[in-house]
Amino acid sequence: MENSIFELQYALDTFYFLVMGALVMWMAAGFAMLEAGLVRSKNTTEILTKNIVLYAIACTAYMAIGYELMYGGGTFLKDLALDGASSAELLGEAVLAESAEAGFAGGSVYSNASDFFFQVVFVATAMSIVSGAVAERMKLWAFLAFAVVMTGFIYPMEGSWTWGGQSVFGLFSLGDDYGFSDFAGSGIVHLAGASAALAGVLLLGARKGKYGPNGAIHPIPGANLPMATLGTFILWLGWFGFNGGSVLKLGDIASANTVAMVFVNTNAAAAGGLIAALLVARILFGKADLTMTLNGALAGLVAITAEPSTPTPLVATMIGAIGGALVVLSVIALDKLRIDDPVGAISVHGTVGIWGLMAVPLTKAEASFTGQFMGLITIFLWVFVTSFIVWLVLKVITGIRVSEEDEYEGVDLSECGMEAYPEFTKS
Amino acid sequence: MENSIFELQYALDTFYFLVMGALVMWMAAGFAMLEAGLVRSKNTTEILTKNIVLYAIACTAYMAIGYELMYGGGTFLKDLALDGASSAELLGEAVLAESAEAGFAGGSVYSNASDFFFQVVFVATAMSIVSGAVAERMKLWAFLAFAVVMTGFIYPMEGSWTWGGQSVFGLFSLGDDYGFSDFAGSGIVHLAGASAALAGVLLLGARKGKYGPNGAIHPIPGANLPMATLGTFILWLGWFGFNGGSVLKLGDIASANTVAMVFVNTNAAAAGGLIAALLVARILFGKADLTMTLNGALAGLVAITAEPSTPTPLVATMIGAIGGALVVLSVIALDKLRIDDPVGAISVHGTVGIWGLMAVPLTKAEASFTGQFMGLITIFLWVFVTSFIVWLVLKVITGIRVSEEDEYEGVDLSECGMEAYPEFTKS
Amino acid sequence: MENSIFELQYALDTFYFLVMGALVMWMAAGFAMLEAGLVRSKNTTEILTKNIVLYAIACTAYMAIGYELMYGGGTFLKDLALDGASSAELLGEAVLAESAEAGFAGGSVYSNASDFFFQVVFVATAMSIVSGAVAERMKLWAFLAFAVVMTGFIYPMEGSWTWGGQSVFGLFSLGDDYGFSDFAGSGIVHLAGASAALAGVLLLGARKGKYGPNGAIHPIPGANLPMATLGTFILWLGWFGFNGGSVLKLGDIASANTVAMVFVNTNAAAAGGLIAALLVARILFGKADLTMTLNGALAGLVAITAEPSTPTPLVATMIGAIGGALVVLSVIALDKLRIDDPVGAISVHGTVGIWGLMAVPLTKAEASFTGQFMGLITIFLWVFVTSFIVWLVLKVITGIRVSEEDEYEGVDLSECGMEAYPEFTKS
Amino acid sequence: MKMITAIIKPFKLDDVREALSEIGVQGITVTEVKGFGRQKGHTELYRGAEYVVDFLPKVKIEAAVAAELVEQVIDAIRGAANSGKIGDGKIFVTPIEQVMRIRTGETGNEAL
Amino acid sequence: MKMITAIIKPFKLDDVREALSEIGVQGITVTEVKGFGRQKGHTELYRGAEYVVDFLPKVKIEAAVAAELVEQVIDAIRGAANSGKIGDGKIFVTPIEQVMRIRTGETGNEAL
Amino acid sequence: MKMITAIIKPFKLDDVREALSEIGVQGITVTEVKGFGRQKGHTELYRGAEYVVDFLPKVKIEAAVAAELVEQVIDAIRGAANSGKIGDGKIFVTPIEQVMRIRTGETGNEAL
Ligand SMILES: Nc1ncnc2c1ncn2[C@@H]1O[C@H](COP(=O)(O)OP(=O)(O)O)[C@@H](O)[C@H]1O
Ligand SMILES: Nc1ncnc2c1ncn2[C@@H]1O[C@H](COP(=O)(O)OP(=O)(O)O)[C@@H](O)[C@H]1O
Ligand SMILES: Nc1ncnc2c1ncn2[C@@H]1O[C@H](COP(=O)(O)OP(=O)(O)O)[C@@H](O)[C@H]1O
Repeated sequence: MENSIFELQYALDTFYFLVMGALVMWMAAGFAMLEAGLVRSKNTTEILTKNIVLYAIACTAYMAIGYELMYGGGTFLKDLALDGASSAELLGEAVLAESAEAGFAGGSVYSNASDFFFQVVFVATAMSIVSGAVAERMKLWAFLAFAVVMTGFIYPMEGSWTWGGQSVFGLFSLGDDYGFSDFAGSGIVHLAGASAALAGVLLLGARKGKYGPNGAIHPIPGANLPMATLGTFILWLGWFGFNGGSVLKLGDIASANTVAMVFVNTNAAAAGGLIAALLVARILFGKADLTMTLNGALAGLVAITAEPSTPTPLVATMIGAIGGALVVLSVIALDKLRIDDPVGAISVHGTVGIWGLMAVPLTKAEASFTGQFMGLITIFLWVFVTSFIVWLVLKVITGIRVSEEDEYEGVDLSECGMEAYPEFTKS
Repeated sequence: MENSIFELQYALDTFYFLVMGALVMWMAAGFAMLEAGLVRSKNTTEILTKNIVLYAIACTAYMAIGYELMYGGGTFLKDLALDGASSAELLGEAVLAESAEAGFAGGSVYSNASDFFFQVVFVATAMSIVSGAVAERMKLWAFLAFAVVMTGFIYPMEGSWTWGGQSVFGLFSLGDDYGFSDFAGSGIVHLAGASAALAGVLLLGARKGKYGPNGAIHPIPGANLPMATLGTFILWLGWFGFNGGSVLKLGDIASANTVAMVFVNTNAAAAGGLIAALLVARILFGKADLTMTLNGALAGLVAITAEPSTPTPLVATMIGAIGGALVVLSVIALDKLRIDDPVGAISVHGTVGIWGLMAVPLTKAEASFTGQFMGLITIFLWVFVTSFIVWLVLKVITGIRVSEEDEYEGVDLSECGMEAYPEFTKS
Repeated sequence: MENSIFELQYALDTFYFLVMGALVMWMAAGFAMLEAGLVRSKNTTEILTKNIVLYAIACTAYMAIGYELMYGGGTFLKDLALDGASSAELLGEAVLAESAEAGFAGGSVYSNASDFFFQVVFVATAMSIVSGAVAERMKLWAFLAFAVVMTGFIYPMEGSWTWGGQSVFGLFSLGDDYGFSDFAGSGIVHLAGASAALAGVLLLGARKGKYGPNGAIHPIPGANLPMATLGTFILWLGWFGFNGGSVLKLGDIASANTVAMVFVNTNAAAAGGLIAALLVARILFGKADLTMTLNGALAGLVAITAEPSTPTPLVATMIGAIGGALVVLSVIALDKLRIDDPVGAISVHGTVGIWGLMAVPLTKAEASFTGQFMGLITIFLWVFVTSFIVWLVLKVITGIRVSEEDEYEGVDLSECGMEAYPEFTKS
Repeated sequence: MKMITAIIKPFKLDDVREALSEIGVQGITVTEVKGFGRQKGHTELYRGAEYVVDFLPKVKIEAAVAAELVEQVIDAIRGAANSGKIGDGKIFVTPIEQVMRIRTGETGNEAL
Repeated sequence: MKMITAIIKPFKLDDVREALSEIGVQGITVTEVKGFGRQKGHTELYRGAEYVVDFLPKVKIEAAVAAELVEQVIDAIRGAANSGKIGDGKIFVTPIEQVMRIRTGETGNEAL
Repeated sequence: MKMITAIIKPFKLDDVREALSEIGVQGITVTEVKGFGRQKGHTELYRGAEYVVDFLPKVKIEAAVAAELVEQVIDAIRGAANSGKIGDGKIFVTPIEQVMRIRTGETGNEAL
């Protein structure tokens, strides 16, 4: 009967992982809608194509090699089906032995396949961050080629040093030596995505017409704000899976309570970020800026992601609010620096990802500012440098930017040959 | 080992609450899409802003004070993390003691944080109802100010008298004295939202051009029906959480079966409401009216919300169908009365909310028509009167209505300075 | 205490079923968005109306009679509430007896109501397939009449022969005699929907202007690709419920692990299908075709649906990839044959549904090509012939096609009297 | 015959159409346009950066009318479209040499 | 040179364009417009309240052509756009005083 | 007074508007149009079937100006809109017989 209890715990924890993973998968739709809403309509088909194809590429590359690099599970997940056991019965025995050792309230025991499912949707998230920043001017196929390297190699490597527990090229261990702590990936996922995006944007340059002489900045409004808002709601919902699933275990009182707290704090931080961005934009610009407000909610979510389990709801709200305020300032600052990021991805995931990491020691005794800093610098350097090289190679070989004329006509025609809203007359 | 079973039950019930809560949170997106689809495009950015900001306000105000008023959990949820225990261990002990007392098949025992999460998304729902009814003419910041009072005070007060079990100003107890019964909130959430909306609409007046002389009614078609349809599907999905989670317990046979029945009946009522509205509109107008059909589905959902666990699926379908028929008539009637509600929120949530409450005694022996009536009148009076006062104060201090010229130009420009679909030419 | 364990297992399995069912319900929104994005804007209101009304009809007809035909549960589900028991207590006893007999790791025991909920959303899926194929020219009310027969009779009959285990008119048994195996319904749901669609399309003819003289094909681009992409993401998410729920049990190690594998394989196949379609379209057309890419993802999902539990992730990716390649070729071929299917439903669900069924023996020893073929031919013949008759009867009685003039003006006006995007000027 | 072209504020469209109907103008053609003129656009901020929306939404009305009706038509349009505020728009009169009703082939004033 | 302006039903656009190409008209400019005329709009109901959709979708075609081609162009448009049903539209001929091709600066008939 | 109508490439709109402002043209009206001309459209594939997108997005600018300004306006437009590539567009000059500012009732050159 004890075994039945372990079986139920395994089933419950596996199910929890799958449901949380499905929510994270849904974030892919959120990024697609957010980005499609914030670009011009002549570049919409391409951003949609990028977003859905990168999700497929992430799933395939991570299955082929990424998961092996990060956690070691064999290429192509060859032993996933029964966690390496030769029959369902032996799988059961192995699991029960593991459970007995871990103890009911101990480390989590769940299906390896559910772990892969949960991990793989994270990879896609990291990559989705990039697509928005390079929107409206990058070649489709160069982007997709980058996606293969990012999801199959760059991300898994830094993932192996953090969640994977490996040492960084045998030099040092972020976890053991520095106590680096990143609950659900403010750094590992979000800063990583933003670093790759930054490298791409620097090599790519700004969209034509975005910056004029004498520091003039010409806004390029997004074509469809309802879509951008829908995308934000989707991301908000998906984030419950992102953070909630990162507790990794549900099946005892302490774990279940932690998962619930993570839900509450994730929601509180998003709300705080949204309100702060709304107010800061109101003060700076004298009006309610919907796009900043949306960015603020996402900033709140990114900020809390590094540690959603230890703050009180009030503190979570404040961590989110600081993220929301930061994102407004960061968007303005990047524009001043002429770093053109159509959707604000570098600010939301990069700037605020850093804030999220550095905020961990405020509520978690085990974490230190030095350790957090070591982690963020490692992630940033690795992802930025390798991405820069890959983008550069692509630039040399195939080019990464569409021609000026194609940019005027819209990349939908040049890259996809298909308009997102093709109708001229309605009848 | 018995403790392990209680732990699993706690984990399962907490998880169930969180998943249901996430579905209800998703309803916020549903309201945003529904309302954005049913207004004119010149007022779309503002309605999106209202919807996403009100969600953040609801989460923050309810955390700060609302939950304390309604259920008493301390301001800012200060003791939420460990349900007031001083360590995870003591939390575990306290929970196990509680479970032992309740018994396996007894009252539900789950994480307090999950309860807050589930409750807070209800608050947002109530407030979302308001935004649609006052659309296209209300000042953004006045609306947001109202949202703070509604979610921090007005709703929590009536919530405390119903689900919170408190007596109404020490005068009488809806539950103990009248057996008032409102399973998931046809009255407590939906009628409440509609009452606040009605107060606002009465003070605000109709949109310019909606009503002409001699009783003429000039329709103002919504700009984007796919979005309105998406919103309805989102709400339908979210409602499984709304009603399904209101069973409050999943972890034994009787509870699990009840949750399943609630899903079936919720779905059946929505289907019934949809079909009835489709047919009634067909008979009255001679055509299939999509917007009425969407309202019909929502009406079915509102109608069954007061008691989704006792009817058979056939009866649930019929309760929903009556709601669907009612909503069509109510929309027409309100238009005759020149009460201008762009999305039909007062009809869907108010008129049909009343029907839902009054239908409870039909399938639930413990409920009485008198008791239900007492409840609905208490909710309506409280919310309507307090809302009216708050709207009035806002009207006097800041004004609640935009200028006629701003209304012609669209509130997107005057209130948000940003068009939802800003493009003139595609290139 | 053993009973408590059974109770928890029942609760967990019921909950799992409900969550998976909710995901499948969400697919109805996916079909609505996909189809609304792929038609012209003048036909958008009607396709939305069809999609949401057919969902309601499916729920009602299947409740009234379909479930009884397929699994025998009484018309109108009259005994659903307590699984036929006369009290909650007796229900509990009956369930525990059933569980004891099945054993902890044996057949699944869950709430009958959750089973109905899961089954009913499948019916709607089958019907949704039809609406896309007949879009832009079919009369609304004829379509709805067909939906009643399809969901109340045609689908339940073939469902009874397959998942219901009944013999085909007393002639032979697909399961017992042929070992026909269709895990989640590549044939039973998808091919069935496609067969009904094909019958409709043949009787209906192509849209005006789609085919010219001398084999000319005039593309009619979909009006809103972001919506079509959103629809695809929704379907992808919902499919985790579709396939994941079809394991039917979660509550022991082997089952939970299978559910997790099904999630992984479902995702892998979709990714494979997407990439294959992208590449095949690139090779054939020289460009990235977003609509084909979307179809490819869905094709991958349909392909793996017949057996997502036995392949390794690599094999699942390949099964999906073949589906994705097939769908591109099938779309082209159907166009050559002048079978006009605006959204590619017949290719995605029919052609690839067949591939899915025939691929089962590749990874599942118990299945045979003959058996699979018998199943598919039975399903196809039954659904195609009965559907053809029903469409024909409708054609004779009421007509199924709108007038040429209405088709030019758009069916939104003639069938619904309401434009999806009615605005002329924004102000 | 003359073509009367008027650029007006969008929300005046219905009034103008009614005013024209009343004096017997049986057909008009309407186009959604953007206008740039004395009425200044507004300065907006998008994510912190300023931009000027110079082009304001306007509606263009075209009515071909018999030469003798011109003054009456101008008066009707002006009466309905005038709000006294800047940006109310313009009326242009241009010559038409020939008109034909596609359906019947009628020409001249009968074709209007 | 003359400007031929035709208001036609949207679904006739391709036919008209082809007819014009056939007689050698090398360029046209097309605008989406709404028309109000003898062809009555339909009465719709939105949520139970009636409204008249007076303005029907039309397409405006403008082709600048040499004066001598005018009759031929009119015939071509009429031939392609005429369905014999009310609302088929109108053709207007107006004078052009000058034309220039922006790219080359050519003027007169060469610029067309 | 003359009406100057120019069909240009959409992305030249801002340049043209500025060029016109500089020479004192105070008002213009802009319409989104589709053009068919020497500049060939592109052939696209939709789900494997070919189709030709003949109509390219263009912008139509209309400016009513005093007769004496015509040449200057033409030059300004040409200067700003000319990219030397096919499809740069056309400029048409047509007569206006009368102008009125709706707000004030002014007519003639004052009304521009
Ligand atoms: N010279 C012109 N040529 C063409 N259109 C003009 C001209 N001047 C003004 N317009 C149109 O008339 C509209 C109103 O003009 P504006 O100068 O703003 O105000 P007002 O009509 O009160 O003088 C402009 O938005 C523009 O569409
Ligand atoms: N006098 C007019 N001036 C400008 N446009 C007109 C005029 N009369 C008709 N039109 C345009 O022509 C279209 C068709 O005209 P209508 O009177 O409906 O039918 P018909 O062309 O058969 O006489 C109208 O919708 C309108 O766009
Ligand atoms: N004869 C014409 N009448 C009206 N518009 C024309 C005519 N010729 C060209 N246009 C417009 O001018 C645009 C550019 O013309 P096109 O022949 O493509 O190139 P170019 O201006 O370089 O000669 C066309 O897209 C069309 O809108």
